[in-house]
Amino acid sequence: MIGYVDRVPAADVTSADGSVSAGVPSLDVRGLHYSYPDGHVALRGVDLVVPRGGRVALLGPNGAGKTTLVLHLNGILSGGGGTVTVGGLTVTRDRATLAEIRRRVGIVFQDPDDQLFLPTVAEDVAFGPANLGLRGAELESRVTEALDAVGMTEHRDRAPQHLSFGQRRRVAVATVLAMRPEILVLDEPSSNLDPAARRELAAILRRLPVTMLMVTHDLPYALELCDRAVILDAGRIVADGATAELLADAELLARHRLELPYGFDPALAARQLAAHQGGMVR
Amino acid sequence: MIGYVDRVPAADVTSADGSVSAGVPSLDVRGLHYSYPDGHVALRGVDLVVPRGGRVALLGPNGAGKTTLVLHLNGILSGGGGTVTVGGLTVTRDRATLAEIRRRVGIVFQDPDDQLFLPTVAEDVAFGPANLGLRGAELESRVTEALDAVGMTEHRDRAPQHLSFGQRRRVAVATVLAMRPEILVLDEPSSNLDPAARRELAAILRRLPVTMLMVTHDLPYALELCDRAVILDAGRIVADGATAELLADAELLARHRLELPYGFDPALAARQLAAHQGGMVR
Amino acid sequence: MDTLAMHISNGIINGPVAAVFAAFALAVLALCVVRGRQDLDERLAPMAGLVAAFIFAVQMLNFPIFTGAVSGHLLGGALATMLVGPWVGTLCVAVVLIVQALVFGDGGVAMLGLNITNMAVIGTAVAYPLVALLLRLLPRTVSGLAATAVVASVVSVLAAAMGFVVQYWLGGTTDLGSGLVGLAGTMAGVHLLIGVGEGLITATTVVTVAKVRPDLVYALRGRRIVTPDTPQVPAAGGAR
Amino acid sequence: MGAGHAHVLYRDRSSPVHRLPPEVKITAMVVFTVAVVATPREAFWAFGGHAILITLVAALARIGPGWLATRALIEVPFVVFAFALPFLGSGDRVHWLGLELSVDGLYGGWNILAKGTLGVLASLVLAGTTTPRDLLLGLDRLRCPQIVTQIATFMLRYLDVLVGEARRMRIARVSRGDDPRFLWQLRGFAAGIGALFLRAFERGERVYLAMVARGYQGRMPDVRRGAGAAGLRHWLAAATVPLAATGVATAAAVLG
Ligand SMILES: Nc1ncnc2c1ncn2[C@@H]1O[C@H](COP(=O)(O)OP(=O)(O)OP(=O)(O)O)[C@@H](O)[C@H]1O
Ligand SMILES: Nc1ncnc2c1ncn2[C@@H]1O[C@H](COP(=O)(O)OP(=O)(O)OP(=O)(O)O)[C@@H](O)[C@H]1O
Ligand SMILES: [Mg+2]
Ligand SMILES: [Mg+2]
Repeated sequence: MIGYVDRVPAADVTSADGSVSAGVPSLDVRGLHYSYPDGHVALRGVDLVVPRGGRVALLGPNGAGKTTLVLHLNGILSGGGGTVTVGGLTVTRDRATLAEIRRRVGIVFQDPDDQLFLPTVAEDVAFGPANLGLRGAELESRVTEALDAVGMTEHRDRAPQHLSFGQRRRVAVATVLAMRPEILVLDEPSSNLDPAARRELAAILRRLPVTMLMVTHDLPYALELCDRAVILDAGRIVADGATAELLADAELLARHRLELPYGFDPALAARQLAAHQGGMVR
Repeated sequence: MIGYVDRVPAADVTSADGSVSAGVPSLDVRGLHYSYPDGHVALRGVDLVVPRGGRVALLGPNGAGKTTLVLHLNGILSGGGGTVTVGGLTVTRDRATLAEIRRRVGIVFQDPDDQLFLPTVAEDVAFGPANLGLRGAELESRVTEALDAVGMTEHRDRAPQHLSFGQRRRVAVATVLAMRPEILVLDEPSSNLDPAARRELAAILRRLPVTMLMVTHDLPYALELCDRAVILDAGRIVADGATAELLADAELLARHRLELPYGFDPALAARQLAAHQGGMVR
Repeated sequence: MDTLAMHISNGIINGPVAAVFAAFALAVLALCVVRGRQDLDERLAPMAGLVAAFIFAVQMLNFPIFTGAVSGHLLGGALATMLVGPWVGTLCVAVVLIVQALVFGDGGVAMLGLNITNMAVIGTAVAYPLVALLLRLLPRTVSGLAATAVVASVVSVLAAAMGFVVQYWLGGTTDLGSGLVGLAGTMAGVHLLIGVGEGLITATTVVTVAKVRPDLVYALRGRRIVTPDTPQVPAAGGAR
Repeated sequence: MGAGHAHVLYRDRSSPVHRLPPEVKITAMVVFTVAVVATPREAFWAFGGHAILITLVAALARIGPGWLATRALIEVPFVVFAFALPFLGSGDRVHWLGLELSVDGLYGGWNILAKGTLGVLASLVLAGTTTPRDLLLGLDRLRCPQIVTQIATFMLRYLDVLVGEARRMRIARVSRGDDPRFLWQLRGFAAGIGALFLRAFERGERVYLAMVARGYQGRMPDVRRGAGAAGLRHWLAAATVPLAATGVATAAAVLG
């Protein structure tokens, strides 16, 4: 399990820089537009506010613009109009601001090959915390913890590009967990994971005291982990509400190419979820 | 829908080359071993026979060796010991045999970025059939059909690397459908697809008169599409049987890091499946 | 100044000499095509393409040597030889030159024979025997491999530069008289530096590949290289 | 490494020059360049003739002079050499503005400047009107050995892979708090290059194997099957320019 317990609560960390008051949302996206260089319009005015500690599922069909939105949250993409504010800091081209924003926002990319680039798994997981200034035993324990959390400890000295796809996905998750970001953004974290790993990841994520935005096509997974969901389609937010309510609206879902999977029983899910939450120390 | 209807049944096509009798299995894997160049052992003696027209789900945890096995089925990997026979033809280093085997076996790779390489979607889909000798209107109709099947017709002139991940996955599936292989091997075809696309793909696959081997971590999807399933773990086949039976054995599943997803009701699934099959023209 | 020798443009060397070298280059390439076909299996085909792309890309990106007063670019002969062998290696460098001449006008089309002779033929022909010899003499370790790469690069770059001097002596359109000696001296000096830069790139690239995928290094076919069990890199990748 | 620079030179227009089959254009370009190189350097007027030919073709291809001029900057190192020659050359000297210049060197400098520029312009017109893939198709139709076109095909494709992998590595680093001013600060320039090479190779290998899985056997399928291959009409149309240039060169040689 990832050791967030020994950590100062997120709110305090941010207020330490003086510029942020308690009520400031973690993520504040306003009127975001973006077109790719080839002219393809991906975002057409996205507004999204996620309060501190909020857990939001970002749903939507293929090509809706979910990944494009995610890449704006730490300034990898920008310049198309609109603003992104992270805990009071607005994403700009300024290096210092960007560095601070990237320290706060941890993104697990949809494609693990976008995440991993160092010769060994352990080095790759250490890269982020080392950039935050950690060294020695502290760094080592972060790496070990994160690899433990995703069950990849035994592969720590292997080359990431020589792992199976699902193993790479797990390491990709570990690289971000090791940074203990305040805001965790996950782009389809469960795809290509085996069922047990999927459940283990859910357990880890549920326990982390962070603001979370999770892109997924796995609606039950969204229901399990996020109390709120938004639907993005054709570059616009078209629905925003409690996950259970959105998922109960079959017509809304169908309009946006979403549907509950075959064999899924919402009543059973609700019972299982209640059992989970009952048994959980929050 | 992909136009397999106008096609000679697979069995006849193969018997045309004279060497194959009706009872020969589509896929016959015996004692397959493989270690990667870095010394990592991935397969430790795999035996698997799939009869003509069989539909088998290949299940197993991350790193079990599923992708490695798939890459042996058309001779992309080889040389580690054991044999692979495809419709009576044994995979060797001989170019002509390999070419024939690759004509028969179509593989959808786990990572769409490995599959797509041409400047436009349409060219990429046309690549396989063009290698089979198709030209002109016939080639064109294959491409159109395959793109229709995955709902990517409107993107036919775009560059694959400028598509979203899920869109690339769909094009990757189309590139293989367009070749109309006798044996279709899919490595996690449903990952990163939106729920509607996932269902549409299932409908297409169910209708194709081919031998099919599908790697997946989505157990309900396996149940929906394959009557038989095998579990691969640590490079060995550890279970082989009717999908419904394997999935009912919670203890077996748990031993190999498999489990039914949250909210999944097998009884409901069975009812839905029966409804499907009742309404289906085979 | 440095690139001038390496991509000879139209008009520097006279027509007849260019024609003779064109014929020579064509003959060598034909031999390489015949011999290369045997080498070009499923492993080598993508490697050859990547080596060509890599040389092409790195040539676009001139690297500074020392203070940046001099800048040069990779010629690629030694790299290509070590990774894909002499025959395919020559073809790779030649393909880069042909595409540059046709598509970018970099190096005159009429001078292609001269350019191919210097960079593709001399570059690899000098490097290969040297590589074979050094790999036999030096210890079979990563440092042995790296040293081989550096030496082969420096020597092959110098040889290619001298190829230009000889060509200029044979058919330079302007008679430099005794200035030719000066030209030779300048060329040697500049290319010694370029060779060192090229050697570093070649060594790191070949060593990186040899550590992770020794099966891909042509020069190591049939040899084993002793690698430490874990790659020696700082534990914290981010430490700067 | 500019992203996708393998394609930056192509000017997507519709013109008679664009529509010419690539094998015809390549041949015309090579013959033209050889004619230019064969022209005696003392015949100044002849280079004017060649320049007019190139200008006409560029105009027909709707390629602007500004674009040609910018792209021709690749020639700069040779220009430096050309301007050095009057000082380096031996033999007779002339005095000009207090400088002592070699006559042979002056001619030599002019020679390189004129022939080099014309050669670059001819290449640029070819590259501006023909996509890299068509160029390869043209080479293939000109009976270039398959192994050469195969390496060239992969080279162009892998340039994209290299650029793509470099981009992925950059995103991976910056989003985890690294602050690279330069792509290669990782562990020095060369180490980054080694890692990039290996990464691009392994991706390239998987791409190649996936191609093989779809029936690739060393040659891209010529989907157009002859359609678009050159006919006599094309050869005749394209021959006008190199023939005119050859005529100019011959006249220059004969007239001295
Ligand atoms: N690099 C790019 N260049 C041009 N267009 C792009 C690029 N990347 C994505 N697009 C286009 O922008 C739109 C949004 O893409 P995005 O990747 O954000 O979708 P997504 O919601 O993440 O989809 P998926 O569920 O398939 O991952 C799509 O129509 C896509 O085709
Ligand atoms: N290129 C490679 N080099 C070395 N080892 C590899 C390579 N690819 C895979 N392996 C190893 O071989 C084993 C089997 O990998 P494989 O990709 O076949 O797994 P998989 O069952 O497909 O897993 P997943 O569900 O995660 O895709 C794993 O332990 C993996 O680490
Ligand atoms: Mg996406
Ligand atoms: Mg796999």
